[in-house]
Amino acid sequence: MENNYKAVGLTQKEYEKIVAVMGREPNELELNMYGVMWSEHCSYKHSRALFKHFPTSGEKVLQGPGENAGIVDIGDNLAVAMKIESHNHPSAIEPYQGAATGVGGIIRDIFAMGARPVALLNSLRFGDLENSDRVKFLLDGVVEGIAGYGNCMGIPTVGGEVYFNKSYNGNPLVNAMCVGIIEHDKIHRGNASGVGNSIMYVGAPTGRDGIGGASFASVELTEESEEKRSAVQVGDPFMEKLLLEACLELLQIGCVVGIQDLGAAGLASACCETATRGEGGMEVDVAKVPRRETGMLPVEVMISESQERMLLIVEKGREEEVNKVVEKWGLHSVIIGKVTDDGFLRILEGDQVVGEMPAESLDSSGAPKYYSDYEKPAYIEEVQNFTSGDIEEPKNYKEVLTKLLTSPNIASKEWIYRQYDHMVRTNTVVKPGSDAAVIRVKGTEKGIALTTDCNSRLCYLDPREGSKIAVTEAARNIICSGAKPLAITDGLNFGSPEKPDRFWQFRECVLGISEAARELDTPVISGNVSFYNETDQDAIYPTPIIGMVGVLDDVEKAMTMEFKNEGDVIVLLGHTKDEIGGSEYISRIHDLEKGRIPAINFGLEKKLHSLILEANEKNLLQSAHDLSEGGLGIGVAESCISGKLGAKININTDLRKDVYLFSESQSRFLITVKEKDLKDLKEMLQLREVPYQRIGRVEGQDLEITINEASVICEAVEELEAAWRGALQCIME
Amino acid sequence: MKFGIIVFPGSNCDIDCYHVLKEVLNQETEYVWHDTEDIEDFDCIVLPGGFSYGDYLRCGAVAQFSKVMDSIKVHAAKGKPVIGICNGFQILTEAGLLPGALVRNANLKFICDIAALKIENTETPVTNCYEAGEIIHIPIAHGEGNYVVDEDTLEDMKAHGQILFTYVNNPNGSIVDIAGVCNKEKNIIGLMPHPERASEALLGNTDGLKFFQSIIHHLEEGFSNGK
Amino acid sequence: MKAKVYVTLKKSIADPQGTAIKGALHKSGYNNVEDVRIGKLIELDLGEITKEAAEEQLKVMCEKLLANTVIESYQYEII
Amino acid sequence: MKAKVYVTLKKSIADPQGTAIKGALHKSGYNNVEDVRIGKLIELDLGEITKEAAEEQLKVMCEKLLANTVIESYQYEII
Ligand SMILES: Nc1ncnc2c1ncn2[C@@H]1O[C@H](COP(=O)(O)OP(=O)(O)O)[C@@H](O)[C@H]1O
Ligand SMILES: [Mg+2]
Repeated sequence: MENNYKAVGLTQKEYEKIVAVMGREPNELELNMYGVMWSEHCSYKHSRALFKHFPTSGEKVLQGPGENAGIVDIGDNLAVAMKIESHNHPSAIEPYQGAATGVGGIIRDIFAMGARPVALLNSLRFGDLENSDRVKFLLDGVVEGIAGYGNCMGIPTVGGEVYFNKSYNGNPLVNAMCVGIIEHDKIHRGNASGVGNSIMYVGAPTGRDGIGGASFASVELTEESEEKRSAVQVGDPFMEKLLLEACLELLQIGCVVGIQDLGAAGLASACCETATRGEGGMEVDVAKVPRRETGMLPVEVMISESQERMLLIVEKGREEEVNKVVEKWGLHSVIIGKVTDDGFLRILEGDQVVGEMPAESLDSSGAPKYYSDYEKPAYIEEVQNFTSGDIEEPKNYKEVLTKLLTSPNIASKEWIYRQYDHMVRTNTVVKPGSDAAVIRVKGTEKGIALTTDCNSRLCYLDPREGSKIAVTEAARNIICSGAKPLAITDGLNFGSPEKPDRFWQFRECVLGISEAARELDTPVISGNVSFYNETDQDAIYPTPIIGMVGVLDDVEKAMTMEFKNEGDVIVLLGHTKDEIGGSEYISRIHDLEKGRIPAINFGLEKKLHSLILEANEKNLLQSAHDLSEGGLGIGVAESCISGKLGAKININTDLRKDVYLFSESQSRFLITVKEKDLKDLKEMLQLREVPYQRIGRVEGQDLEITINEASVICEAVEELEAAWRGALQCIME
Repeated sequence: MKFGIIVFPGSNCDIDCYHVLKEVLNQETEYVWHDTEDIEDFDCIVLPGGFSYGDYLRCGAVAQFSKVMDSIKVHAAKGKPVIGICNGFQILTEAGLLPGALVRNANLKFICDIAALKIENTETPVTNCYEAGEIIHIPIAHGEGNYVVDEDTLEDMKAHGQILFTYVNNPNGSIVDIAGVCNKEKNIIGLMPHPERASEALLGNTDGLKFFQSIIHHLEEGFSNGK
Repeated sequence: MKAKVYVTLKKSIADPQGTAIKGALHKSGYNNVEDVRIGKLIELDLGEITKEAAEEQLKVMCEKLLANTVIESYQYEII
Repeated sequence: MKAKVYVTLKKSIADPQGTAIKGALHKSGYNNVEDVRIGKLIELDLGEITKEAAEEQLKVMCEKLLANTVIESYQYEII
């Protein structure tokens, strides 16, 4: 037996720990349950120790990390539940189903809290799109999978991001985020409370899905079973829609004391988590679990990752009420066990006990916790060795601008979000294509703003500062929509935590996020970690994706980035510096991924945020756009294109022209204001000592940029639009 | 006036239609579960968008067998309006209540966008508040909105003014740009675009409002005529 | 009794999916491919019924559910 | 040379579509139906090539394009 621990992915030390807590050797079922529960994915054994750095509480936080989703107050007895989750490895094998089931999983996390899912976002990373058919295949399948699931559920996919970089050639990233709305007093948790209460199973029957690979001890399994196991899970959004409606209806009638989705590690995880959050123990009979396949072993039933299943803890004697609701939705529910308080998770098959483990020892409180070694990688010094003097100033700025606009990282993502139903539920006030999406909350005047952000190139060059930028960029996007940033859900995607250089990146990112989240008062209320995103050759760039939500008290005041009216004055807030290190400009045009990344000054950043919110409150702003990839040059072009209006920009600067135009200096916003409001705005700016520059006017049908009296760019917006809008589609078709 | 919105397992624009009829237009509106038999009470039945029965096999294929469909046939036979939007349109064609069929978009992708539509016939329960030839902008969101019908039927439809909406820029490959049609009696209407998504200024556009106002107008007329 | 049902688009109906696959095959060098049409294969296990009963059921199932006869044709086979 | 390719989900892979259709058939009174699985039927016209060439092409086409071998199996038939 003891040789099997390796097969389930455990170390000898870990095995010894199991023997110690059990006071005996585990049997095969038990060993496998420890294997999956103590896997990185379930136990966060390499990352947990660092989470103490995150600010996780605050006046508005109703539920921090540790539950299925985090919950933050938006006032009026309403709250937002949110979470992000990765499905990277499944999507690399089967992009459609991998991405689809990723969406399915994150939706379940939200309604398991009792919240009605109202919006989806997705953050995607792929390899070099322009030069790889495999990457195109992956992008195509992933987008179709997300669309297939989200559209069928009737939950709008309102935003997200997608970046391409060769570091993702072998490891695409697919992170899905879901947001739900819930009343304060309707929050449910995954608690198995009340000794004697029933454990009920609802949803799809269990098959051998997602069982396989290294974490499974195969020694004593029958051959038939081996052959039938499939690592690929197939999503059934229709089943999930029924499950969603049935569960939300059930939670209204009050017979459900706890609810938990079956995600990673299936029943094993759901049972032990709800048990430890509740009375401490649970008894389940695998023979009662509905199955899709014959001949399944108890262990297969326990760790199967079949989709679209939920576990309910139901008040004893009210099971019939559950059945009634569930059957109305065409589903079945069965009692598979009961709540106990002896601290054990006991697995039965009929009347025979087939496994018995201290519940606490299985879940993350009992799992090992590692303090991995970390070491600053050698590349860091090397890549920082760059100054703008190392590259030649381009001669043809029109060419440069066009080449940037057609970069898959900057080009319009319409080819993607056109496949997502982003309008269903008739709440989408700001659709994909602006900075943050805004959805209204029916029955109130409120809106919520949503975004995901992470520039992983910056995180590669400097993980600490890069992840601060990810957080502030997310906040800037929220601010540009007129909303106040509230909270974060983070999707941390990294290489192997067992390699000191990778773990250093991870640690730096956690510290960077923590600092920025504290500065901006946006606590981290949920998140996900995905390690081992690497191949033999290389790891992905560190990719700490920040999902952020903000609130608008008056959704009518939602702002967008497009230029609105001929004659409006264009004002640039913040300082533009010689900061092209790590920029899209030097990457796309000069093929360099190096340099010191832009610095961030939270003092200025916060000043700008409150200024913009206040100016918008006073109806002084016509548009607002944050400057990120591609700097001012791209920022202005985007606002022109989306507004179908031209602009005349006139700048005087000591910086080299390309540096000024494409620097990615932080803490900058591009705003427009009506001439008549300019005076009021200036007063506000001066009073608050906010650096600003009037740089031009919305005018005509061309984008004209003049620097130090010399015309640099003069191009029809229509032309720019054609390049920008068509680029992704052109690559894909 | 009383509107009934049919809820099939997998419907998801039911709440959107309800919202517009009830909250925006203050009409008496109720959800009707798919196995309901008695719908006598309702003046107008709406089959909303979504993915009834997951749209498995074919869109709308399974929903046509719901119990309520028999009652809807009776309701329609009395000349009362039945409106199918998106998935509702697909269900009506599958059930044989409207001619033709909806197949996959020509580009094989789901399309969510705003489509410009031309009003082709203003003498119907859903278009009487529009101007003839008026161009309106209405969201679309479908993977299978490519309308097909055989030549003879098409000619017949044209002759009877059964084509109600056409796309200005055909997004999905529909024959003669068809976006919405009706039966010969003009009381069963199906369209792929979602007027309920374009009925509030906050959402950017109110071109869809007249669609619902037309129905209300039609019903009121009918009643004042003593029908 | 087991059965297979084959549902194909009628000739007169365009098959964009088939056309797309034909295009992909040409791109992969199979220029000889002249036509591709995509249909459905539905495998049914009808339980313990007679061949006659199966025959009868299949016909109705196809007409009513498995095929949309406005655009599709069907064939079935009992095995 | 014409060919038919049958692509079906592997046994171990869930078929939500098939399950939903089975449900619909039950509701229509066909309670005897024990299982439904939905696959694809791909009809190809390979032009003027030999049977051997066709055989060879089909194998590669199926592996690379027509079936997703991670979750599907295929069979083909030359006619
Ligand atoms: N994968 C995606 N899914 C949905 N919307 C997306 C996706 N990628 C980008 N978008 C949308 O496209 C717009 C531009 O994205 P991006 O350039 O990342 O914005 P920003 O730089 O302001 O963060 C945003 O509205 C975003 O939500
Ligand atoms: Mg932005």
